[in-house]
Amino acid sequence: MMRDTIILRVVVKLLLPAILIFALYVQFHGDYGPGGGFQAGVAAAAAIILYGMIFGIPAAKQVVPPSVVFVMIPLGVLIYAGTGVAGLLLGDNFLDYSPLGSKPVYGQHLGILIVEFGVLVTVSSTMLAIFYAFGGRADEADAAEEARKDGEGGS
Amino acid sequence: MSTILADLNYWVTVFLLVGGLYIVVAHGNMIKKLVGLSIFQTSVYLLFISPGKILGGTAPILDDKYTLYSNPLPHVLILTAIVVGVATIALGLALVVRIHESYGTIEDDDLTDLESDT
Amino acid sequence: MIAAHLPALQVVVPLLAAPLCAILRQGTIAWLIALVANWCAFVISIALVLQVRELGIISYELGGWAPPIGIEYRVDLVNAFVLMVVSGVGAVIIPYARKSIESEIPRAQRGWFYTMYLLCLTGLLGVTITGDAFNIFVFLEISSLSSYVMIAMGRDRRALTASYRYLIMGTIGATFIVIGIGLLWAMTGTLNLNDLADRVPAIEEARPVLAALAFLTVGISLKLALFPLHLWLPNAYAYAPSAASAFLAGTATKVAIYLFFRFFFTVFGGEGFFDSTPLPEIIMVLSIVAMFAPGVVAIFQSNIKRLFAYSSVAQIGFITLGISLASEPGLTGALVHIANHAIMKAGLFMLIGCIVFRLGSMRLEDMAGIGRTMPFTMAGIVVLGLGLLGAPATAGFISKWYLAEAALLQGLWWLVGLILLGSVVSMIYVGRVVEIAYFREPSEKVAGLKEAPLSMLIPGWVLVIATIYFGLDTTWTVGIAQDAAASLLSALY
Amino acid sequence: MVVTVIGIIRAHNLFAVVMLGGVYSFLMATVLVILDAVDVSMTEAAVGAGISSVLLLAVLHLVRMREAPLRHTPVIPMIVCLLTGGALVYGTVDLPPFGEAGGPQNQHVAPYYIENAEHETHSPNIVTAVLASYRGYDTLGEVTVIFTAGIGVLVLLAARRRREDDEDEQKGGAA
Repeated sequence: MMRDTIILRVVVKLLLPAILIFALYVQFHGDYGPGGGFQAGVAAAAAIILYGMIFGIPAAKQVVPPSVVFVMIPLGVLIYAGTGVAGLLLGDNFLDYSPLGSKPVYGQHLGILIVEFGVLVTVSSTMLAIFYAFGGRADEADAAEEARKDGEGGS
Repeated sequence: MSTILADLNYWVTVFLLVGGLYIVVAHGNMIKKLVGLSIFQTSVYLLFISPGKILGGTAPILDDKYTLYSNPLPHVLILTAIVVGVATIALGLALVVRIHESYGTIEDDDLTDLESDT
Repeated sequence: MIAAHLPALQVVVPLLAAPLCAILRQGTIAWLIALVANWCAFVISIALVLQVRELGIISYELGGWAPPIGIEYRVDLVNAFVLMVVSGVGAVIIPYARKSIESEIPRAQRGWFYTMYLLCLTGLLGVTITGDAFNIFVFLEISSLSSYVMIAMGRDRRALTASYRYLIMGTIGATFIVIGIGLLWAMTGTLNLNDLADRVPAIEEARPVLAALAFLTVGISLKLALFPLHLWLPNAYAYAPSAASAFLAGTATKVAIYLFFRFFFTVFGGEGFFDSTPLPEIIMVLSIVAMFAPGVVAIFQSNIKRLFAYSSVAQIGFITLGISLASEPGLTGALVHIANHAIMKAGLFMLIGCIVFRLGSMRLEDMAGIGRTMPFTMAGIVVLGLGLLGAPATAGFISKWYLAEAALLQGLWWLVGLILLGSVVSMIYVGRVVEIAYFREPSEKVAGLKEAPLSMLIPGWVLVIATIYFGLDTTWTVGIAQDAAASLLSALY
Repeated sequence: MVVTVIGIIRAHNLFAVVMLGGVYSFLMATVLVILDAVDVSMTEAAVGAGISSVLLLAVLHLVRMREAPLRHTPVIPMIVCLLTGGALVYGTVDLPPFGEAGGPQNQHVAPYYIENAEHETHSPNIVTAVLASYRGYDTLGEVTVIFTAGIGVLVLLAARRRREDDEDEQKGGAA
């Protein structure tokens, strides 16, 4: 894509950590300010997607390999549902976080944090997976296009 | 003031909804249909959020400075709805890509012709 | 202890199994997980029916928050019955799915198919069991999105367009449902169905409530493919993989019909509100048209899966007809037909899948003489076809009997005639299949066919036998449905 | 927003449609802030203007840029849309007045959340508290929806083009 623009590359390198930190902030500050797992997941994925757009999808796939992404998508759901089952095993209803802490309030707070983390995992990895899938298709189409053009030029 | 604002809100909602729906049912291009679909869904967000607003209230994040808060419930519902919406759009776009690959067109009318031929 | 948590486990077991399938991805393991999860769900649903019969309505507070603050699962006889039908049909299809999927879906994707299957099951069970209006929407979307994917996995490229059109229609339907829920919420401040049932009667004349009813009706009609909103259905069923066709035909529309029951009779149920609107008449007219128009279209289909897909639209007409009568035998008939039609249609699509598995074609003409080379498969299709047209000693007879009784009770003689006539239409298209399969000379290709593999044939025949069994012994269908219908009419929830 | 939607209806260039869609989402996010829905607004900006636009652009890259003109005059769609709009107008004019705390939608459960969220869950952001705890089950469903869509896209797009070959064989047989 835009692999030759130096300014973009430098700016993106500077921006990346900032976006990731912002994602973490949104994630863990979610119970005080606006935000939460979903928004943080989107932000974190956006960082990698930006990286992929500038440096190419293969480079992004080296940072976060697709095999990891494939596992992360279901893992987030498992974390969420697992928290629910934990409450169930500890003697309360499904998704009741109260028994997770020494006092119900702490349990609730802890539960919310874990659950939001599950959301983060699934959302960010899904966004990446979708990006890889669409981006991979685009690259393939480009390659096919170029091959066709080369063929025409040669004849 | 409040009645004008209220009516405006509902009128805009209705217009967006009808406009979005019109794009979905009347247009043949599959990508445009999806854009219309997302407008149609977004209008519903307004329909939920508007009744929850309390004039003079503030965002539902507790703070000692405020006593009046807007209704948090619709916000939660709409957060979920937005996510569901984007999931649907993503899936729809993936289908569009595949349809484009195997038929070479994404116009509804062309597709109908192609299918009746086979 | 487990007994108390059954309502949650009903949905959570398949929900947990789905990501497990996705992580492991290997086809056979995923299939095993799906098998275990689905059978667990079936056992749980039977336990729930027994529990409800013994103790009455069960309420389960998710997260330990009392409704209407939190989300509640609320099981009465009506949804326990539907849960049993849905998970039961699934439990029969899963053993069948293995061979069928192996022939239709590339190796790398089989694990994902079972993931989608489990998600669809989760969604359908979740819609049925929940007592919260917005939760219905969320789980409806889980089931819809996963069924779009399952349909798109079909081999034919038309599966893609079918899936896309279903996606557009389905999303419009879901959005209409959300609008309806939003209007109800704006008028009452609650999303809990039971709470709504308390509050709606007091304001049932208000215009937003009437508009909500209209939006919900249209939205749900889209989902259950009530004529004339059925256009997405025939292609979607025809081009999906066989196992997915069988599952969706047996369950997806049935759950949407359950929503009709829930909203019409529970939420808007107070003191005959449903009767005071023009809705019953509208639904009755549409149902009658639905019984005939798609049936006639079915007669002229050259693709056997499309033929029976149109027949589904016609059969849905019979079910909604029962709803529009709004009497105890009418609702009983509708509920029983939900179960019977689920069994018969799932069975039909499974056995048709057997033919497609061997023959590789869905064209009726290619099937000339197939009754001689695949006798068991075709015999099963014939029995199920007889059930579809309501022949005595099959399950289909029982449901139509109750529908006719309901019509008689209200003095609607002409309606009884129409119900009979509707069966004649079914007889024509089933007859056409029989004629082609038995009374034509087999082509070379057909003559060389073997009978379908046992792992596909036996599950199909389980449903064939169930069709006959429920035509003779009705304790588990009519017995439950009658009580359920009574509780719906008295708006107990 | 009204103007952008009219623009989208009229534009035949899909690139313009997508861009207008992005503008629309940002406007929507602004309106949502005015309506006090900060969480929702943040999500709408990220999702509507961000993800959707990127996805749409990626797809546009793969397919044709222009929309073919309509072949029929869209009479039936018009009627359908007007009916829907009519029903909605009919339904919304009698809704409880805008902006008042006393409307039925703001009574009942909403005050409970506002009063109890903090001491029951330690989370001053009530939206988070309701989302993750009181209505946590909806959010579990939401995560499952994302999961479904993610796997769905993978299923559809990860299958390379190899399937087209056997589809060509099928065309004759399975009409």
